[in-house]
Amino acid sequence: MDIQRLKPHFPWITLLVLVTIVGIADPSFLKPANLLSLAGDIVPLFIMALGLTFAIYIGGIDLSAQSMANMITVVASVYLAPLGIWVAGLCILAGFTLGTLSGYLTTRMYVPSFISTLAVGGICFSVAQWLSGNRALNMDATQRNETFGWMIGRTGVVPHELFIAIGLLAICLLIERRTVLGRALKAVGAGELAAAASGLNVARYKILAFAISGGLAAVAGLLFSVKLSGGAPTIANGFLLPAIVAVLVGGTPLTGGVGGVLNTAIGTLIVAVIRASMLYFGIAATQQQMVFGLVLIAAIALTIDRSKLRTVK
Amino acid sequence: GGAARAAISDPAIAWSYRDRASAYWNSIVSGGEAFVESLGKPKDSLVSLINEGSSEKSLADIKAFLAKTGGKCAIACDANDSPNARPVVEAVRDAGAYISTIWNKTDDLHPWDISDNYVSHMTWSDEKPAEQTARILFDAMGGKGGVVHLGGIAANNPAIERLNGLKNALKDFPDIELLDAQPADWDTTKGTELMASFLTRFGDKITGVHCANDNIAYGVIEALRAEGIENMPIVAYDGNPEAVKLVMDGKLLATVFTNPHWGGGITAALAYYAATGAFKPSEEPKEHREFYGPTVLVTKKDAADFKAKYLDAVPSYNWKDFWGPSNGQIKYK
Amino acid sequence: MPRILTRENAIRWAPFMVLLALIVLFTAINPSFLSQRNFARIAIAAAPALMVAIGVTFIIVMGSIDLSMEGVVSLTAVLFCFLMLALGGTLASGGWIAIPVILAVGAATGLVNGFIHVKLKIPSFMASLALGFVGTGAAILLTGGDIVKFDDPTFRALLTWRILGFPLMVYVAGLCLVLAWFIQSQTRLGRYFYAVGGGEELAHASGVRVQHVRMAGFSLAGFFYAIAAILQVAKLGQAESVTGSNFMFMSITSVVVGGVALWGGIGGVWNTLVGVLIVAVINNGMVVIGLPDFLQAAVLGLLVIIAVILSTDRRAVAFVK
Amino acid sequence: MYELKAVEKKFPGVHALKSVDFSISRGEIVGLVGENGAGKSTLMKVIYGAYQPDGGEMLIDGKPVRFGGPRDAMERGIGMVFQEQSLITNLSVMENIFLGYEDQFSRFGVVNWKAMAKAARKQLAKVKLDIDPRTITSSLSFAQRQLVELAKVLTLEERVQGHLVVLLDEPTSVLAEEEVKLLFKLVRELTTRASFIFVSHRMDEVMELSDRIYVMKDGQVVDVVSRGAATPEAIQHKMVGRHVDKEYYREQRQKPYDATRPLVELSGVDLPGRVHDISLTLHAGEVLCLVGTEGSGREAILRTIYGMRTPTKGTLKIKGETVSRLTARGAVERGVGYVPRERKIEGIVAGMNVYENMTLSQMPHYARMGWLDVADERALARKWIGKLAIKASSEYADCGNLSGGNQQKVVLAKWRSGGSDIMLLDHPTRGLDIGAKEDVYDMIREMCDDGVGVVLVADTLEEAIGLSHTIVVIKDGEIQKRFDCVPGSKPTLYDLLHYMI
Ligand SMILES: Nc1ncnc2c1ncn2[C@@H]1O[C@H](COP(=O)(O)OP(=O)(O)OP(=O)(O)O)[C@@H](O)[C@H]1O
Ligand SMILES: Nc1ncnc2c1ncn2[C@@H]1O[C@H](COP(=O)(O)OP(=O)(O)OP(=O)(O)O)[C@@H](O)[C@H]1O
Ligand SMILES: [Mg+2]
Ligand SMILES: [Mg+2]
Repeated sequence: MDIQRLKPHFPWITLLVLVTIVGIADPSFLKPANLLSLAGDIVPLFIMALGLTFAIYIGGIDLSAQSMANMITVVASVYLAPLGIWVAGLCILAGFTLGTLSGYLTTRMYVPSFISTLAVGGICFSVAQWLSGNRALNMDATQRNETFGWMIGRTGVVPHELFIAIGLLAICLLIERRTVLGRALKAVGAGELAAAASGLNVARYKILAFAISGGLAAVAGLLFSVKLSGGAPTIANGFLLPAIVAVLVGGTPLTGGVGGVLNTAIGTLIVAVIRASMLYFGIAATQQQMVFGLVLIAAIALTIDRSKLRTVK
Repeated sequence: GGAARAAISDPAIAWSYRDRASAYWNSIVSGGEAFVESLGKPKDSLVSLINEGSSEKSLADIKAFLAKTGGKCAIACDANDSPNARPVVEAVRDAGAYISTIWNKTDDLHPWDISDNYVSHMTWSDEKPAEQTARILFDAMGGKGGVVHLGGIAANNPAIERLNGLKNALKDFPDIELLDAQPADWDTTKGTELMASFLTRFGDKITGVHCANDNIAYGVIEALRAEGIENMPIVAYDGNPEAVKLVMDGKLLATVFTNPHWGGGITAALAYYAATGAFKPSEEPKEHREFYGPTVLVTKKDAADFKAKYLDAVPSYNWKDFWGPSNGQIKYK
Repeated sequence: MPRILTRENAIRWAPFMVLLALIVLFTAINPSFLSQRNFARIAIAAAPALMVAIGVTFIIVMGSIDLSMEGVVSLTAVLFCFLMLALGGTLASGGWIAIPVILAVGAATGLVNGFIHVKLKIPSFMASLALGFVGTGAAILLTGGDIVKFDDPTFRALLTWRILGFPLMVYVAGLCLVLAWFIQSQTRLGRYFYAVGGGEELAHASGVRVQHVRMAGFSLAGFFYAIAAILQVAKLGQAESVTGSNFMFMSITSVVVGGVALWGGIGGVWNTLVGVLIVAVINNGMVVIGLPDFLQAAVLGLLVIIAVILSTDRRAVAFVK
Repeated sequence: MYELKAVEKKFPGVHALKSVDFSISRGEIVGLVGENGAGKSTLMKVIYGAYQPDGGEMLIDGKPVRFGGPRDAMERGIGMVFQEQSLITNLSVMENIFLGYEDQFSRFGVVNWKAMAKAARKQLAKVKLDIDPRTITSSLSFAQRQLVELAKVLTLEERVQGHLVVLLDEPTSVLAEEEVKLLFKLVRELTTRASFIFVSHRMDEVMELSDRIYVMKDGQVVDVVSRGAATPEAIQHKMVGRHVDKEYYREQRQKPYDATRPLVELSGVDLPGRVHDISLTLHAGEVLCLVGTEGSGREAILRTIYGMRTPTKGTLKIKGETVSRLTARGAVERGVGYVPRERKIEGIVAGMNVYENMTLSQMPHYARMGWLDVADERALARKWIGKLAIKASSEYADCGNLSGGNQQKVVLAKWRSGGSDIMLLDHPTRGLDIGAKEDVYDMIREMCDDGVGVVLVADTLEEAIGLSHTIVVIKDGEIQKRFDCVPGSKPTLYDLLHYMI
């Protein structure tokens, strides 16, 4: 067997191995209902990671995603009553617009995305604090159920979030593999100067990548606030690092141009399984963080395809 | 409803909380451990579900625990952010398990509206004790001067209540001015830096400091020490061992103990005994399902006694006396 | 005579000008900002942050990134306190031995980080992030989550003893800055950081042992994180598993604001100093001028962006990511 | 003295070196020629220790050696000047020269910059370059950098006892005539200390300099000829495996252009920097060649037509239409194609495969409402791989792994297949072997026949003269002279040089 040919498959092999290990420790983990529910619970994080994939795919990063989701939970809670279903549009528009702002700062003003998105995240946080009056808000339960109840129900053992996730993944996958936009993003990630010299409007595609990232972070925030039936300026805290980790563990390196959204789906599942494994192996509270770090190192050592990385930075 | 009494034999017990990196949560967990030991189980049979400040992880971990135990479990939980409480208790109900919560839930969520599976909610009314510490502070300031407040994470409920307590006390002290209130995120380093900036802005106008918790107070004390300011009146909140020591040394005027050890134990006990069927929540009065936890004001004069009673040797509690030390039914505004 | 008002000079000095402009701005709104005592306060806030930022500067100059600082600072701070207490609890009683030991521990942690990155070929972003988790995790394991108080007055003289109005720790930080500058500009290792950042493959082809340089860089960064940990303990009189938190984004922001390029090879510790001061001045100034707290995140963001825009030579960079 | 026996090197999917025997003796200058992708660079890198061979052995003075990396090779006196620029541009010249070997100037890791500067001056004197060794490398011209690279390799003289082997991989491709002469003189002088292996695609240079010439084809050494033992034509025949057309530049196929159809008109254009008052017109079917020294502003003019630089003054008309804010996208839409000089950076996207690269500039043609038709793209790629004899395993091959020449063919195919009728070619034949060059020249003529206008910055003056209808000589950013180049009465090298310098 040629190890070279296996390399692109390492991420899902790693996932399978992890699932098997946990399954041996506790076979009840492998029950389909359990696995589906595990997958369903990670969907908001996955959607954020999906968006981040676009930013990372072009070689940037989006650190505003978490603050964006925070802000959106507040926006959704405040405007659900007056706007009804249209609040979804408002949320996505807000995410898209602020993502565009990050993109604009990065491409036109030459502020590295690490900084520009962090700063835009600061703006989101301020807006969230101001709009919420600095307190947790809740949605009217009946109105939430009428408007967005379909997002969080369950059909048989399949959580509806999974349909949303699969739908978004399919759309993103098609964009990545089959559209001019996807090809352009790949070119920008792998060789920005050559893409520019081929007459691509690189700035526009880059801005679009950040906008998509912002838009999907908003969807993540919206889904999350529907799930919790409320919002607060800090409620989505704890999303950012796991989402970045999910993208990277999936095999999309920060240098861009390699990997993609399918990798992120696998990466998110790997993160979910590692997290659940703490419970299944009964790791003591004081050791969990350390074990998480160590397992992460092992997982990424297994998943990344080094042949695609010219230098490891 | 009127279904047969629950009877999960030997349910698994979990505590879901924020992090291991704080004295407060350690104390909560120690209470939980004391409780499981009272059942004759080893300490580590209490499962820790640590959410690291992430509501998303909180919910996911609880669901994973429900799945792992097949719903045969009792959970004690702080949902991290109040909106997160509803999906958590609903998930627990759907799995047929039992849960008691503390601190964070929205005002429209009540155990009796969910089912017996949502056993109880305990919180601490911080407004009154924070007002008391403020009064102690103002008295020490001689009833005049300027005070600054260093708060918790702005949107957190306790942070809001503790600031409100200060504001209530201010009404009776017309000569005291609240110079500014800013969040220090429960954090020592933020506390020092914020205090230093306050010193520049207000200088000698600051004659008293009101802190939202002990950790912030540690930072404030260090910021003042750097300036050679020794006798600033400061009050704090939480009653952590280090803070009690500072009270005894006179560096802190007062702190408020919420007995997290008891809270940690009793919350787990409530969920556990409801799960085993030892009592039926819906048969209990409302003040047994939503109630305030105990608060103990610690000042210099009672600090030594307090330390002897609560810290040097942790008192052993009767974990079936669910409501003994509690403080009445939760009132909403 | 060489011209002073060139474009290059304007850009080189832009971060410094931004710093001055901020000082002028805050002073105009609240004159008490411009006082020796406030500068001392800013300096105290900036001293540990500067050490972290210097550490990560070496890494960024190499074109890599290090996110392990929070974990490493927490771990070394906790170990430092434990060691001090075990050695008698005072500097005089032999506790001083803890200082070199902890610096060595910091360097060793960094070396492990570098080793994982280089030998397992894991991008530094991931390797260091994961190692940061391990560091914080180890600190939690050691302390059980409790605070470790360490209050030896001799040691705390770093905070309480003032010379010319500034506490001793500010001078210590200054000395470490000079050390960092010396390493950066006068030693072979320092120049190798620039060589690797300017063209890793070319450096390799010239016979530079790039892997060793990388590992040495991470080790040096760990060493500076340990200094930061010691200063942080001096500042707070305690250590816990969250002692290092907030350093990650703050230090990297400072480094970039100061004019160090994230893609490597450009800038150095003087830029970092200016960047750290800019961030410290903004944080202090926003409170001093009484900005409402809900606006602070946005204003910090906007000022940082403006600082970066002003200090970027848009003609010299083809693109940024 | 230095010998390779039956050396093998395989890359995934490519057998790059097949049982290569090679030897060089003291003071010898060995030429190495072959088509693009014949294995020259790979062979050099094996000698230099950058690649480890998969088989065979390496002998120095009859003793087998193994190099773990370039450093081992350097310690045995082997140094290399790379095909691509290999100085680190953010370091000073002296740091570059002594990179990796600072020990001699340092104590306890601390560098004595004065001593290093002094030593660096000595090295620079060897290559007759008079610059401050503290200069940051990025501010040097390409030719200066090449000399610094040579100076860097020559530090081996002091460092290593005994004889040196210096590898020169296409050192002349960025040098002007004068500089090439200087380089050759240096090389000959140095044969007392060193042997040289010299790679170039300019046959005349190889013939002039080398004592022996190794001819490679498809990873094998197909012949070794001694000085004067073969004609260039014969060698080229062996390299390419067929006869090379005598009419190299295809002058017989040069037809008059259509003066009634101006495609590009620049009038009075100023650019930021030195370029000033440029006026010229490109017609359909015309090859317009910009001639000048390095840094005279030729590239800037190409980039202006391509929308990557904006004039501060003057007007630019494309196909009769005045365009004020031209972008690269806009230029492509108006039918402009651009083959940049730095093909590895701007020409191809490494990490993308052949078809993705070929359609990059013309995705809208292969897409409906934003959806790509991949089957179409692949068909196009297969067609052009065949047409230009691109050496790639399939249309799925990663362009980053093609040899430089084949990468260039992909870039040309990208524009040609997109139907561009204004082609801007910056050094299109740099680094290409003769066969490939012929292909390019054929292509240029075909394009002209189809009414395409070509602006060319040529690799050599001969090429410029041979190919062009019109030559515009530029010096210091200003147009000096315009020549008409009707076949039979073309200007001479001397005519051009007169206005260039
Ligand atoms: N790592 C690799 N992966 C795949 N193919 C490779 C690799 N390295 C070299 N090759 C192939 O090996 C062959 C020899 O390449 P090499 O660069 O040595 O040719 P060359 O003679 O230097 O060509 P040129 O004249 O263009 O410089 C080429 O076909 C090239 O594509
Ligand atoms: N480490 C590597 N991994 C993959 N491919 C490589 C590697 N090193 C070299 N190659 C490939 O080997 C071949 C030879 O590389 P080289 O740099 O010598 O190009 P070249 O053929 O000499 O270029 P030119 O046509 O410009 O002369 C190229 O195809 C290059 O992409
Ligand atoms: Mg080559
Ligand atoms: Mg070549």
